[in-house]
Amino acid sequence: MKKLFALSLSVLTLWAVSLFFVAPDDAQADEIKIGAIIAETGGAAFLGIPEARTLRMLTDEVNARGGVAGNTIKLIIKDSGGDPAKAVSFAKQLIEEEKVFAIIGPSTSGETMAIKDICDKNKTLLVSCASTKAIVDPVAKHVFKTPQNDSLAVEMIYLEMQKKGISKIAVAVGGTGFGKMGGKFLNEMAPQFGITVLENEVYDPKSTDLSSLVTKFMANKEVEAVVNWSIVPAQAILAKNMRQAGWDVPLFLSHGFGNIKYVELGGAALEGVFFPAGRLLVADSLPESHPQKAVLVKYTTDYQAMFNNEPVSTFGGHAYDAFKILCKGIETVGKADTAMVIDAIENMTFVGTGGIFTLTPTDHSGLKLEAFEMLTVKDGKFALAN
Amino acid sequence: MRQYFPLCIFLALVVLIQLVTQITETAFYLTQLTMSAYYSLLIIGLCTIMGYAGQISLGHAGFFAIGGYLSAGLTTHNLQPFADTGITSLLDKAGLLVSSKDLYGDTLLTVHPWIACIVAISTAVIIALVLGGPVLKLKGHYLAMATLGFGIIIFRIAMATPYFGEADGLSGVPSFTLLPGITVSGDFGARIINYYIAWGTVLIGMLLLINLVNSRMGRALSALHGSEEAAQAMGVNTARAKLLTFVLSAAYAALAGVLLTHYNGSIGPGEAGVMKSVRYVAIVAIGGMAHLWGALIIGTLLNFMSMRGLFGSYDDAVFGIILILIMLFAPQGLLRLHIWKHIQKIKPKKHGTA
Amino acid sequence: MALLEVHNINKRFGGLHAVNDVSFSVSENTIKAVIGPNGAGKTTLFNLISRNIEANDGKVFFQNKPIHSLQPYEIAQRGISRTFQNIKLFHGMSALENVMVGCHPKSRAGFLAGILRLPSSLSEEKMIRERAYEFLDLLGIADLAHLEATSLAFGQQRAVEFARALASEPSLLLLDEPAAGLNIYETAKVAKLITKIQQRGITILLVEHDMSLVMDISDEIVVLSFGKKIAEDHPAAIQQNKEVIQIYLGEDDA
Amino acid sequence: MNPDLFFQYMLAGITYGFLYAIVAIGFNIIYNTTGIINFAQGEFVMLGGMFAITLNNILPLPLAIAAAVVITMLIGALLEILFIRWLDNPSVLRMIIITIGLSILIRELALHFWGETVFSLPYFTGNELSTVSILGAKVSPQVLWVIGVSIIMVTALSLFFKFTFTGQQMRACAANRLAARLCGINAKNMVTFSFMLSAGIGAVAGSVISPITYTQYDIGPGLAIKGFTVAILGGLGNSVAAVIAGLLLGLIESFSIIVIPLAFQEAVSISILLIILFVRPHGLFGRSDTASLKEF
Repeated sequence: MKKLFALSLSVLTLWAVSLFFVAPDDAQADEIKIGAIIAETGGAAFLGIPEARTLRMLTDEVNARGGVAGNTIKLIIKDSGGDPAKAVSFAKQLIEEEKVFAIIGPSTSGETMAIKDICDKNKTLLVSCASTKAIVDPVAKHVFKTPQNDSLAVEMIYLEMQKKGISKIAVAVGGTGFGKMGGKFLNEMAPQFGITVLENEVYDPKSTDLSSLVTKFMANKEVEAVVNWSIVPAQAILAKNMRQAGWDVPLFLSHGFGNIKYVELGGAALEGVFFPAGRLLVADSLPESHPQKAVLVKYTTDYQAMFNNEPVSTFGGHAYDAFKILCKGIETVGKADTAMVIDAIENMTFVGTGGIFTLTPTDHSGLKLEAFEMLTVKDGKFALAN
Repeated sequence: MRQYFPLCIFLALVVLIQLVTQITETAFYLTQLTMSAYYSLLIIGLCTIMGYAGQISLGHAGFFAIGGYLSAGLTTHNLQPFADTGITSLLDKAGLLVSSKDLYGDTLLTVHPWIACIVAISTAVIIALVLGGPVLKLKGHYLAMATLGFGIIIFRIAMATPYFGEADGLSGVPSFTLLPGITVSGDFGARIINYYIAWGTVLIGMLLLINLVNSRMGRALSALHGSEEAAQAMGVNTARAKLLTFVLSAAYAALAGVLLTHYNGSIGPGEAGVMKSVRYVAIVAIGGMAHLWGALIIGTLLNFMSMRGLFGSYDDAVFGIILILIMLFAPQGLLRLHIWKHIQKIKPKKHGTA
Repeated sequence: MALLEVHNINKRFGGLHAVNDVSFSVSENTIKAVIGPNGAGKTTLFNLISRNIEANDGKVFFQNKPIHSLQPYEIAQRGISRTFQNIKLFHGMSALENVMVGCHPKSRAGFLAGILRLPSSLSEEKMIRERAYEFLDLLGIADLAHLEATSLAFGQQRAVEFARALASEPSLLLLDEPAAGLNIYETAKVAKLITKIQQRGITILLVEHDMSLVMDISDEIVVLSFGKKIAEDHPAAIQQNKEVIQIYLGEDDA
Repeated sequence: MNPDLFFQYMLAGITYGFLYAIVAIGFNIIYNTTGIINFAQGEFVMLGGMFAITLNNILPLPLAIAAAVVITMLIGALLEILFIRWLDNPSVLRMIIITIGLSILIRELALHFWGETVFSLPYFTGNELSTVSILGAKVSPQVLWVIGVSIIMVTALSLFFKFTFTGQQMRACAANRLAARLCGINAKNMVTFSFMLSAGIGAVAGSVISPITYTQYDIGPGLAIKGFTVAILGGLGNSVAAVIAGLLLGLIESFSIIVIPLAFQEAVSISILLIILFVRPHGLFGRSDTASLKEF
């Protein structure tokens, strides 16, 4: 027992000593460190992977051009796997050890909320790629987000329904933070638009079949349209199951449907669905005069050139906007001074992939209803609905 | 007193590491060391039920989550809107609620962390008692699956209940003042004290478990692990011994959940996930099953590396590989690899297999 | 007054009537043996008494109290200890620790006392250790105390199991084939040992194949065949019993 | 409830029921020859689907599926040879941990090989919109494929175990490993073979179901837990009972949505597992005394 313990102890000591040989290297004078906490693995990897790719691509691009305000950017990506405990650990690590200027991400709302206070208390900029409104409401001085507010997307959908004369709907949401917030807004805002939500159901983010849910909705003959609010791949399944059951009421999806791969999966079943989204997905069909056109086309082209024709998604777009807003802030100020950069960002108008951001001290999200277009799927491609 | 000697060395090491980080200005390591300490608390509890009593539990993350989620839920949900309703005002008068201001100036009325902590741990204990009866009658695969199923149910409840924040989990969990001046909190300023709170808790936990395994009941546990039939024939109430150990380990897990949640300020459904439970079992296996020190050391080591992100995107894969390699080549645990066999020959001691 | 009384006990495994309406009793401070050909239901009978398996019906009284609905550990606490046909030592524990477990029914320290290391539990622990050494000494294997029990030689394991069973200081000791797998010399030693145990005031019920051992030491013998009791008598009488001879030698030779 | 809806729920339940049953049969085949529950069983289904999808880029669909099944079978054999065959009388706990480790490893390899993307095979007949009407309920023709293939597979397996020499040898191993070995059956090869067989039927299921459920690197564990529930429900080792139990679970899940929110669906089936384990660990159709004779 004694010897065994001595051995264990020496292993432990060895390890304890080894800790101090891997202390992080100091930042160079003309280097700005930007941390990113991204779910490159785990259940939220479908968000994290395009985000991480975009960030790596942009960092290389910026550094090749000589950096931001004369500083090269050092990007440190930490894979949280979508786990809030890890996000907390990494946020502390990035803030204290790496002394990063800002943190981009995390990909999910839960993780962002877990580190919101940590970043704000320690005066480190956080630009989140998660969408929940609680991130910027109440406003924390150091916390911003790039995805559009869920309530705006709900508004878009309800306006479209009014146009079509739809008033009785069924709501299905994916069981993630995104789905939860969507469901909340859909139910809260419905009366303002004269719409009644007849059915509510939450499905598992890893669902593989929703035909029993469809059957349940179908049983209610009054339902005129279905809203499927989700961000996970499973959302294509609902469309498929509806059409297979021979039910052809209009189907509305959320702005979380921003990935052409989902269209490939759902195939013909997704033809004619409606969903609000930023213009990234329909960059080609925008008129030349549109202010976002140049940004969108460049991001799309660069991304596809870099990653083997992998289609862009709005998720990567959120990371693009986050990164660019930070860069623009630093460039405006000319140096990486947190207070001054925040000041710059709070007075910034920025043309990004998600829309035209007008950030103010009270609005740390900056997107309005105009950021959205109502899109549809036509011949397996995204297209403007109207 | 001989069995306390390692404990003293360990205490010295804990202090030493803190001092070294102080001198080398690398105090930030303490953050992850503190987190690892809480995971280790769960792991030594699991080691007792798994290694000594021989009952596998693939659901311990569930108990951790019960502790963490309940204390987070009770201390974050604002009761202010219900301040005038009967139960709430009654609780308030009894001094069980605390009023505070959040970062943005809103008034919050929440359950006192101590009360929340007691509720959380009692709930875990009660669930363990109720569940333990029928579950611990099972053996082998059946036991593994039943405990796994329990873990999944807790995960599902966390994912589907608005009170527990569904997929987002709960954030904004306040700090937990254990005693005046001793507060569990993730603030950078409170790091050293939190490091000692965490490791102090682990050391006390360890002390109690060392006592247990060296006692009459501990011997009964090893005996029922060896042969349940023979243990019963020797007058050991095996069902009771298993149940009590199971409950004890659940209490350890729940306590770890409570403290880590207050330390992190948040908890997500991932803490209840199957992968977490598997990871804890893996660590106990790597440590050598019936080997509290092995579990503690391996637990601290691997969790520390994982929490620092050393494994990058291969976090789960690393655990998978270690798990397989250990089970194939060193089922007795890493610290009992072949090179150390001769040491064991000189003075044989306990070792566990299932 | 009989120490142990078995009344009309039955056990069926599917279609097999393993123990069929068996009744007998064991008087205090005697050695009683249960014999019978393979598959006669001897070990099943043992397991029914120690409650390792559930009887279909029938009653068992120990010291005039019913014990047929108790848990196995309660049986042990009442003062019935046993050994197993295929030795069941606790692996991963030393010989000493195995015997210390045997002291379980005669000690009290509970879960909390153990965790908190209460003084009472410490003194009890010391007592347990001393007692365990005594029993190892009695069996002449004190020098093996710290070796892992399951790594010992077969005969030594048997001795450890004996010591473990004795450590609970039972009033009744059930020995399931104590001489199985032993050579003539070892068997003789076992016979001596059993007599020695009886002299300490412990009643013994044993199942055994080895006829010479049984005839030498038993006060009374029960004979089972196909689950039924066919005779119960003194060894000398059993040796003359026609039915018993028939069973052992086969129908044709009768 | 009107009959149309009833049949709609029923067909959804039956489709899933067969999928669960096939996973459960995979468990049973390996359990019978080895006494091991292979926690990586769900990964075979994932691998089957993934390989079929990848190969479908260069091969026509039937060939791609056939090749995927063969590859998955080889992987099954390889796993057994590398990680299980040479272990000398391993404990149950050790086997549980090894197969859990394998499941993690396969999943992580799949993640790094195929990425996190969701894939799907094309519909065997028609497309996403095609429906057939059965008893007033409308379903995708793929549902018929799943049901048909499952029935064929179950029938083929029972014929295999009954009439082929290898099948009989495997049954002999299941009844008594030691005795089978004494009769000259190479038990080790039978174990390898059972892994192949189990991987093979998993892969077939993974391919047929892919158009309906999609295939992603992490679908394995969810299926495994359902499959295990079904295997226990029917009585571990009993494949015919597994089919009945599978259909039962599928139907319970499908109809449960009427009363219980969908979000709790998995909690419902796990609760069934726990109740069965507590009340009838030998399963609905097993006999308690034969179950207690098996090694756990």
